[in-house]
Amino acid sequence: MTGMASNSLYNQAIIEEAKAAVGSGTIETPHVSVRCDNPLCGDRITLEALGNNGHLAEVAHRTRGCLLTRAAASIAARHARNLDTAGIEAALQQLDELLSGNKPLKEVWPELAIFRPVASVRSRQDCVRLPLQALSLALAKLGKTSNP
Amino acid sequence: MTGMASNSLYNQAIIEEAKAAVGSGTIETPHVSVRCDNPLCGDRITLEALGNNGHLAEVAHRTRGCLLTRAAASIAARHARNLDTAGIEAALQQLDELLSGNKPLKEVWPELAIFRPVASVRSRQDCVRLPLQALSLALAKLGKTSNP
Amino acid sequence: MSSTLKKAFPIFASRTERFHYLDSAATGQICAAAAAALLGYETTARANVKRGVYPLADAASNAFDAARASIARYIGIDDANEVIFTSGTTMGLNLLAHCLTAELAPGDEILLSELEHHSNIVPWQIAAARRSLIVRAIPVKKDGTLELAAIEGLLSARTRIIAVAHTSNVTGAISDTSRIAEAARAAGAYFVLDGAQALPHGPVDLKRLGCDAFAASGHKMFSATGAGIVWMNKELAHRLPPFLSGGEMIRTVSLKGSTYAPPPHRFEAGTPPIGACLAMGAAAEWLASLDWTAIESEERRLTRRLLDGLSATAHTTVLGPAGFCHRRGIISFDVDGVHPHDLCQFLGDRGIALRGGHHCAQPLMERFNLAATTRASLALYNDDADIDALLEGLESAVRLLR
Amino acid sequence: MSSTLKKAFPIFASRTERFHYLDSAATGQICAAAAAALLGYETTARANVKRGVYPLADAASNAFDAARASIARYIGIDDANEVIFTSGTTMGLNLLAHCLTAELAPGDEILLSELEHHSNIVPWQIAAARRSLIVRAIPVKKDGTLELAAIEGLLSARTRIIAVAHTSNVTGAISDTSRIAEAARAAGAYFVLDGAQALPHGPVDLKRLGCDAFAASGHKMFSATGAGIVWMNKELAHRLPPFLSGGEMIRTVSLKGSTYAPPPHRFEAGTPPIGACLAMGAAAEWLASLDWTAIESEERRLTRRLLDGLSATAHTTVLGPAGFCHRRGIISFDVDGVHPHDLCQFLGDRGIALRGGHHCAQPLMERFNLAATTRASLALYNDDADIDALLEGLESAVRLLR
Ligand SMILES: Cc1ncc(COP(=O)(O)O)c(C=O)c1O
Ligand SMILES: Cc1ncc(COP(=O)(O)O)c(C=O)c1O
Repeated sequence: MTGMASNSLYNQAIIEEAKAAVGSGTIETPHVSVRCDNPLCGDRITLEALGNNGHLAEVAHRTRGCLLTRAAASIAARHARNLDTAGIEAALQQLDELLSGNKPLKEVWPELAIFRPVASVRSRQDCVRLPLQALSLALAKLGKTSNP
Repeated sequence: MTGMASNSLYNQAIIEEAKAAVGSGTIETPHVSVRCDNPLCGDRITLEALGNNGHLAEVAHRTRGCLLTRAAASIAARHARNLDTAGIEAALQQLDELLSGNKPLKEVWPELAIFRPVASVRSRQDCVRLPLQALSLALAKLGKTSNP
Repeated sequence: MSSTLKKAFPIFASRTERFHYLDSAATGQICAAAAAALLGYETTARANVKRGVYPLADAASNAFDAARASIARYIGIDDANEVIFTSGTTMGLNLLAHCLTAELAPGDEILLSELEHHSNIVPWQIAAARRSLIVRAIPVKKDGTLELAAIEGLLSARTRIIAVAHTSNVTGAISDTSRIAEAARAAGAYFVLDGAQALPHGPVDLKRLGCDAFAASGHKMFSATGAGIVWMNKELAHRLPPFLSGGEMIRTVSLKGSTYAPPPHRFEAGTPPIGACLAMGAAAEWLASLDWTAIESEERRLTRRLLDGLSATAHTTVLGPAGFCHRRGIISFDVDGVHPHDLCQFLGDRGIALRGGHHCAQPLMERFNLAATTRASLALYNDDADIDALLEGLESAVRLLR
Repeated sequence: MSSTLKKAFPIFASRTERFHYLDSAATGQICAAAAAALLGYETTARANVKRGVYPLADAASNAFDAARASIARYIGIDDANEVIFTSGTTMGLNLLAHCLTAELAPGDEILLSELEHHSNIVPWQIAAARRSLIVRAIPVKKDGTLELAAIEGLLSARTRIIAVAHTSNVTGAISDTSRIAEAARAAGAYFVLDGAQALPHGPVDLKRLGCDAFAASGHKMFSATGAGIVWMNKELAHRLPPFLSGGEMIRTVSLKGSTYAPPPHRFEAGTPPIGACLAMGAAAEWLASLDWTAIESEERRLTRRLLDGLSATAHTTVLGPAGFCHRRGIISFDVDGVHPHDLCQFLGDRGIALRGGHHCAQPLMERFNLAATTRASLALYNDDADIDALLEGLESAVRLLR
């Protein structure tokens, strides 16, 4: 039933994005640091960030996860600079629409389109969401700190 | 499946025996008194007895129960005088064989044969056993008292 | 109409002998939709839920969540994740008694009623003994309904929980939930509703009923044996500790200690009764599609016929509400001088399925000074032939057995 | 032989696409005998058990007791009334953890192992927290078997319970029950055996295994989801307090207090998962009729093929015993650089059903310093084609995903 669609789950784009691992690493003295777990598999992303007036200035992440999580983390890191709460909300909405099988209203992060096949595999959708949730959490935490 | 056999469950003999209610009543100063409950339905038999050297001398019972329990109580009371542990064991064995659908080896209490149809109705078998168990319990209790 | 409905229940076509099933309060017959969901899952689509990623497992997890959503709709709840799967009402009430009393202090009070099923009594008694709580009970009026005038006197500043049945499984009496909800709110107590006998009679709207927690069984709403649900309001669900523990309800486990998943998973330890859960979802969907105005009026008509017929039968007394507004078609009666089990056996051998006994409600039996009653309980598949058979059979039973 | 056996499992005939089911440790596929018992009861013979007297109810009660007897025979127990029906292993272990610790004093000790399923850890942790007990764990050796040499050092004068799995659901390692039983006897502790992964691999003889209590699930032994069993020795069963409470487990209930029925009923509150219990009885009967010498040797042959094939696959490491004497065909492995869920998804889309994750055994994952593994678990219906498909698929997965 979901066989056909998810056959193409591991398209070249996802694999390459995962291997690119943009933003992988650490920040020496981050303003905030967050950790997100996927209880399904124990996958984990640790994200460190520097902020600037409610926007992200720099992020680095260590991601222990599947290709989907790693690809999403890489995309997220690519778009992190200058991101604010509205920006991550828009990206999350685009992702949720994609994962529900709908055509997103706005293509805020075009690369997210590579996750379209995940729409047919509900059990893996949290893998894709995890890195974006980490960004969202980091921004929320940043809002509560008095960073420059 | 059990329909046919239990159609004849309420044969005239059982109904008449229940209505006969032999031994129904109380004893003023019994040597022993026992109470047996059927948890399935809350039925209860209270049995009082006088003993004589390990035998029953006299019994009286108050039975709140269905026709099966009342008929069995009546038969049990009819055979109670002079009954000892071996006697009640033999009667219980005859009953159990009847209720398993087998032909009893010994017909110690011939009237028990009226319960043959109950062999096909497992849920009601305890109704028939209850009065005999009360007798057995009374005898056991008698054995522990120092009655004349 | 019930003849069309009857076709949706495989058992009736399968019986070649006379079969008048009047024991739906003990267990309903399974509807075709539930049977198909059960069999379909168990024989051709089986995989464990919640953790697998291969297509069969993903599909099973999706079906499991869809069943949750169907049941949520049937009980008027917006967020399907507020529905917790259990193995039945009894398990659900144990869960609630355990988790809700975990927060109470010695001397706190729980208010039940005299008409409760043992499953809504004993778990509270056990919790009360463990935590030194006090259990009180709303008395029952002569007509089988709750004596709600007594409720103010029974409430105290220490009352923390009121737990009562929506519908009595003995007399069919329906509780005045809005008055109880109001009393609970005023007292600052949680209102737990035992919905076992409510769901078979149509969709409910828990928000309107005003309870904080609810338990029910699938097998009584025409689904498979082995599954049920608990609903609690979100705030409670997120706050309360787990009851059963093990696989699927944890976040992390180490030998030093463990942390728990959010609800509903926190309350669903181990492999769930997946087939029966899917069946319950299918039953809820099917039931929700029916015309309940028509079904209710038919149930009332049959109930009236049965009540009238029983009143006209010699030596026979009916328990419970005489009217039709505050009752369901669950009718207990006493035939003077005839033991309920003799009656049930005699009529059972004539194809009429009734239940005799204390119906797991001994305190109510005591209230009415009876050891046992005979009970006929109606469901959406019953018809005039069932009532005729019962009334005719009863006549001969009284003649022969009394 | 497995092709004949395969015919006894409806799912295989129903699948038109490639279907290599290698996730039987999560849930087995249902056998035709169990499916027939389940469906027969639910759709054409349904009545509640234990209290009804009409023929359908009497027949259901008889069938329920017969299922108890079939399971008793399958586990080597003479008295069927020692078998307690539950909703599954998790529920059974919760029951045992609750009831067995009810007797313990603060400071008493419970000995588990590092390889336990969460269901045999968390209930004991919760009970320990409530009653101030101490939980210790037998370490696991590098090959996945228990470090039984450590057991003497872990036992103390306060050890009251030893609870371990018969068979690891991660590595397939079989515990040396006779040594553990001996240690328990010497310490005066009760020996609780988690038999969830034992029963799918043939009948057991609990008397020979030497445990005092045992829990298992029907769905893992090719029966329906929703039922399981607990066995305890008679002395324990008669002494221990109940766990769940409600209907069917009582002797008397009044609002002042209640008394309990003897076992097994004391431990079976509420309407049981009747259909799934009957199915479990049918599965036990069918399983008992098979030639287990042949099935075991086939399982070993396939396990050896799989272990050899995995060892020959690049970047792949197998967990658990290398030999075939102390293991079942449950094989966890790690592919360096490939996430188990990617592997399971990729192979799942090619019709191969595997499980990836921590397998509800996080402490064992920690022991091996892994977040998750990929697991292939064999059952009596697997054959060479399943092994071929897995090994071939794995090759391409490693090529593509790594
Ligand atoms: C009012 C009420 N509560 C609780 C129960 C217990 O339900 P179950 O046996 O399905 O757990 C019943 C079942 O008869 C009931 O009628
Ligand atoms: C060893 C072991 N114990 C306990 C369980 C829990 O069984 P269930 O989920 O059927 O309750 C499992 C299931 O995976 C298991 O493998």
